[in-house]
Amino acid sequence: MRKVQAVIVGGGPAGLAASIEIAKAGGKVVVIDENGKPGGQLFKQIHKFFGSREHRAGVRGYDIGTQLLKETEDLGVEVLLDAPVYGLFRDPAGIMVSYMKDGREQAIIGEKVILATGAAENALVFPGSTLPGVMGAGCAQTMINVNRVLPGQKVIMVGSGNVGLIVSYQLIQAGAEVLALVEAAPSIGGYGVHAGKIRRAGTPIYVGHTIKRVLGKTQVEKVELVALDEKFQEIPGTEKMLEADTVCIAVGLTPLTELAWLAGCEFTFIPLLGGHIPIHNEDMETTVPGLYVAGDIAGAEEASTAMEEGRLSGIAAAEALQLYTAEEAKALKAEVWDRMNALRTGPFGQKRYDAKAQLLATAKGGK
Amino acid sequence: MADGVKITGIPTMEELKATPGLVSDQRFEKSAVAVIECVQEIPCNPCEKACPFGAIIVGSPITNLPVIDEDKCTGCGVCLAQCPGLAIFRVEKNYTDSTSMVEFPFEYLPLPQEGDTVPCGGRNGQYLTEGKVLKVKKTKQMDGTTLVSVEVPKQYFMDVRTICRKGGSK
Amino acid sequence: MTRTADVAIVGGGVNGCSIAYRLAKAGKKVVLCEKGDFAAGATGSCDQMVILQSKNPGIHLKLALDSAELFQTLAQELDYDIEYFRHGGMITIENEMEMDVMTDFVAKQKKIGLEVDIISREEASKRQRGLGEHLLGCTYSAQDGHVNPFKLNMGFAQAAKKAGAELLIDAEVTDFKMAGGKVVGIKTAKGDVDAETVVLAAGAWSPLLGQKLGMKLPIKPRRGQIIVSQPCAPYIVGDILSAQYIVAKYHPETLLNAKSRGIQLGVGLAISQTARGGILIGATREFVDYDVSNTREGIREILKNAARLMPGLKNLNIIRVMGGVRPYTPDGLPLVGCVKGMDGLFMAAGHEGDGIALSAVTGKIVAGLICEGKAYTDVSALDPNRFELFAK
Amino acid sequence: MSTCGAEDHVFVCRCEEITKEEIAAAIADGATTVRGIKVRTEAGMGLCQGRGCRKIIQQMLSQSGARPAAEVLPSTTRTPVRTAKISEFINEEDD
Amino acid sequence: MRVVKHPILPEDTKPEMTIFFDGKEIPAKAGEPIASALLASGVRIFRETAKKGYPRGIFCGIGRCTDCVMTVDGQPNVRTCVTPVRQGMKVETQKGLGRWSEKA
Repeated sequence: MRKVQAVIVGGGPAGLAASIEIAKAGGKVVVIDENGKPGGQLFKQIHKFFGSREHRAGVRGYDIGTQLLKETEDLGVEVLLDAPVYGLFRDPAGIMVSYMKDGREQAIIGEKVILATGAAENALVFPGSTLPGVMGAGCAQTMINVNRVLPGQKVIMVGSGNVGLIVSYQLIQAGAEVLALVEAAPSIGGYGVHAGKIRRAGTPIYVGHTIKRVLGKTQVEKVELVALDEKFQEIPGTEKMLEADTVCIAVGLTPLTELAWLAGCEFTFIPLLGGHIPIHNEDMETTVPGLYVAGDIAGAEEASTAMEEGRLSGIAAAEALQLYTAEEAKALKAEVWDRMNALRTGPFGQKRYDAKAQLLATAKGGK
Repeated sequence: MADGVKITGIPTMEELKATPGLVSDQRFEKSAVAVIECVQEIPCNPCEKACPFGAIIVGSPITNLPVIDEDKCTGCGVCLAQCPGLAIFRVEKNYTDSTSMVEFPFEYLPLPQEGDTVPCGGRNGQYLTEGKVLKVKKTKQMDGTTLVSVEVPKQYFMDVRTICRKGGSK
Repeated sequence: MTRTADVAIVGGGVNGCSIAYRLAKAGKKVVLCEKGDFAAGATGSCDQMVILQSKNPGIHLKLALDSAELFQTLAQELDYDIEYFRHGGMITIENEMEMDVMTDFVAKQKKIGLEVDIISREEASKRQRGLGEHLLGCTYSAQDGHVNPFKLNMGFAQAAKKAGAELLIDAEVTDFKMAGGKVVGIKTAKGDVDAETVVLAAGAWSPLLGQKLGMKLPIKPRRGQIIVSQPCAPYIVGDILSAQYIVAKYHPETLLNAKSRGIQLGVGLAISQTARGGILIGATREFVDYDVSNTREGIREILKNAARLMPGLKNLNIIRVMGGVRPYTPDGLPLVGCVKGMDGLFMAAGHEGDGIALSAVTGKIVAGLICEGKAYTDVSALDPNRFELFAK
Repeated sequence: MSTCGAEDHVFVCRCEEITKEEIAAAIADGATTVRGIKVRTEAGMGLCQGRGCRKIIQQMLSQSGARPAAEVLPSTTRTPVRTAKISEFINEEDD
Repeated sequence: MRVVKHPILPEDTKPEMTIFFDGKEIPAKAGEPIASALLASGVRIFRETAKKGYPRGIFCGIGRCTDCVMTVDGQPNVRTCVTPVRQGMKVETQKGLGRWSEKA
C-alpha cells in the first residue's frame, strides 16, 4: 500500500494552505478531495476578503483560491480530485486514509494526516421547511456564483451572520430580490458593513423575528414571519405574510468531524465554534498522535483563519516529520500566530479568541 | 424602536460622528474628501495601504477603526474600491452652489450611463432624490467594483449613498 | 433510592426486555436496569433474521421453531408493530462439500419439524434475482422470516412497562448486593434494587458482571461487522444465508486450513432487506475483545463474499457499516437457568447470533423457570451449570 | 390544486420523514441520547445517516433537560462517511 | 434562470449540452451539477418522498443531506447537487425509493 509523509483530507483553504507548508519544507504530501475542483468553498466567495492587506485582504475569495492552487501546482503537491474519503483505519505505519477514486476503493497511509474537512450548514425546521425552495444559504451561493443559476427570484434570508448578509448581497448581485433578512436574536450577528450593503439595496433586516411557517402547494409560495420576545417566544399578532419563492437558511455551521470521531479523537463542546470540536493543541494536533485538524473542523470560523490554521498544521506536521528543526518551526509558527491573533481581535474576534484559548487549555489539561 | 448599526445594519449619525473616519464640518466645506463609514472594530486594513497620501491610519491591532487625516486626504477616491466593506464614500459638498457630488461603490448591473438621471437612495435604500450621474469608473485595479458619482441637491450630501434598486421603493 | 422487586433484570436488550415483559405479565414485580439505552448492544447492531434453517437440529432448532411460532402473533400481543415478516429464506450452496453438509443438515432439520428442502439453482433464481451463476443450489424454507430488532426491543419494553415493570435506562449495574452468600440485589447508577432474583441478561457484557461474583462465564464477545445499503425498492425477497456460515458455525474444524482471509474472519453471507428498504449484508465473526470498530479488511471481505454469491448487489450503494459484539458460547447454546452455588442469580445470556430469533421464547422460558420452577419444555441443555462457572 | 400537505409538518429527519412531535414523544419516553431517539423513531437511519437532523435532535435533547448540551453526543459515527458502491470495494487488486 | 451577466464574474463560457428531464430535453452546461441544470430550466421538484409522497428539491447543495436525489440513467438515489451532467444523461423525478437497477 502506498505510504507518504502527509495526507490531507480536504482541498479547501485550510487543506491547501497546509499542503503548501509541507511541500515548502520538502515533504511529500497528497491532498484528497471529494470534489471535481479543489478550493473548497473559496470559489463561491466572490466578495473581497477582510483581514490584513499583506495577506490578501481586499482580494476576492475566488482569486485567493486561484492563487492557492497555483502555489500547490508550483510546489508539486499531488491533489487527488473526485476522491471522497470514506474512512480512516488504524495502521501500524501511520493512519490509513481510505477513499474512492476511479470507481475503485483505495487507501493510502500517511505518517501524518491532516483533516481539513470544513463545515456544513445548520438546518432549521419549521412548518413547510422541506418544501422545494427552502435551502441552505451556502447552497444558493454555490448556485449563483459557481453554477451561475438563480435558485429563485424572491428570497427570504434567515440569519444575520456574515454568511446570511454576504449571500443576500450576492443574490441581489445575481439578479434576485431579497425581500427580507430575518434574525431571531435582538441584534445583527455579522459585520455592519455587510449589513449596510444589503440595506442600501433596499432589503429590510428584521431582528427579533423568525419564520413561523412556509406555505406552498408543492414549493415555496408564501413565507410568514413573526416577531419574537426576549425569550424567543412568538408574539401573537405580529405575523406578516410575504410572497416569496425561496427561503435561504444561514444559521451557523457545524464542523464536519465524522473522520475525527472515527479516528477516536477526544472532543470538547464549544457552541461558539459550532458544537463538538476535536480537542487539539497549539500545533493543531488532536489527541490521536499524528492526526491534525485545520480550518472549520477545528471550530467554524472563516476562510482567512482557516488558511492560517492550515499553515500552522502544515508547519507542525513538517516539524514532526523532521523537515524543520524546532527553531525553524518555532519562528514560522510565531508568524502565523501573529496573523491569526490579529484576525481574532476586536468585538467580533475576541469571543472566538477566547473559545480557541479554552480549547487549547482543554488540550493541555487533558480533559 | 432601537437604532444603530447592530439593530438596523445602518450606522446612525451619532455612531458615524463618534468614529475617526469622519472629517470635520469645516473640511467638508473645502473640497472633496473620503467619508469612512466604518464603525465596528473588524480585522481589516486595506484602506490604509490603499491611500497614496498616508491619510488613512489603522495601525496595530488591525481591528482599530481607520483614522482619517483630513489635511492629507485629497479626496482622490482610490480607497473606495479597496474597502471590502464598501463602506468608504467620496463627497464633495460644494460641487456647485446648490449641489453636492457623492461617489459610492456600486456592484450591480445594469450600470448607469454618465449623464443619466437616476433615483438616489440613502443608507436604507429608500428613495431620497433624483441625481445626475457624473462619472462611472471601472478599472482593472478596482477588481469588479464600479464607482459611480452623482450630483444631488446639497442637502443630501450626507444621506445619498446609492442608486435605488428594485427593492428600494420610490 | 432503593427499589425493591421480585426480579431485577440486568440488560435492556431484546432478551432482557422480553424477560421483563413475561415476568411482569405473570404478576412479578420487575425492575430492569440498562447501562445505556434499549437495543444498545448486539440487538442494535445485528441482522434482523428470525431464521430457522441456520439452527442446529436439536434443542436449538426446536426452540427457534417455538420462538417463530410466538412471533406470528407477537405484534398483536405486544400491541406494537414489530415488522415481523415471514418471507421465507434460502441458504446458498456453492460447492460439493457444502452440499454434503447441507444435505445432512436438512435431513435432520426435517425430522424436527422444519419445512425445508434443497432446491435447484433454477428454482432459487425464480425466487430471487441476482444470484451467482456458480451456485449448486439452495435450501429453502417458507418458515423463515425477519423482524425489526429496534421495534422488537421497544415493543417488549413498552409492553413490559404497561404490565407494570419498571425499566431504567442510563442505569449501569456497578455491583451485586450479597447477603449470606446469596445474591439479593444490584447496585446501579440510579440506586440499588433489592430483589429475590437477579437475572443476568447482559449479553456479551455478562462475563464482566459475572467476575464481580467470582464467576468465569464461558461467554466471549465476538465481533460482527454488518453492512447497510441505501434504502431501495424491494429486491431481496426473503432472507439469504450462505452454507459457508453454517459450515463455519457448526464445523469450525473445516476452517482451520482455510486460506481465504474472508473465511478466517468468519465471513458468512447473511442478506435481508428491512421494511425501510435498506439491505443488510453480513457479517464477520471475529474475536477482538470488546472492540466494535470496523476494519477495511472486514468490509472488503464481506462485500467480496456478497458479490460472489449475489452479483446482482454489485451496483448497490452502502451507507453504513455496523459493528457490535455478540455473546459467543463454546457450544453455541445460551446459558439459561439458575447458577449452582450462587443462589438468587439467574442466567439468560450467550445467544450469539440467535438473540433476536430466540428472544420470544427466551422470555417465556425464563418466566416459566422463575415463576413455576419449570419451563414449558425441557431446557436442561441450556443449564448454565453445564460449564465450569467458578474459577478454581 | 390543493396543497401537498408538506406545509403542515415540521420534519426533523428529512429522509425518514420523522416529525418534531415524534422526536418530542421519544424524549418523553425517556430517550436521553441521539441513539435513543433513533431506536424509538428511526430518525437518522435514512439515506443521509442523520447528517441533516443530528444537530436538531441534539438541541431538542439538551433543551428538554435530558442532558447538558455538552453531553449530547452525535450517535456513533461509522464508516463509510460517504456512500460507496459495492463494486468499488471488490476490485481484485490487492494493495 | 441563468445568471448571464454578472457585475463581478466574467461571462460563463462553459460549453452547452443537453440532458433529459423526465423525457424532455433541457439545456445544461458542461461540468455543472444536475441540480443546477434543472434549476436553470425552472425545475425545482426533484423527487417525491417514500412515505408521504411530498415534494423535495435541493437543500444542502454539498451532497450531504441527500434531499435532492433523483433517478439518473436508471440509478435511483443519485445526489444531483454534486453529480455533474453528461451529454444525453437521463434524469427522472424519483418517486419514493425509485426502482433500483442491477445494471451499472
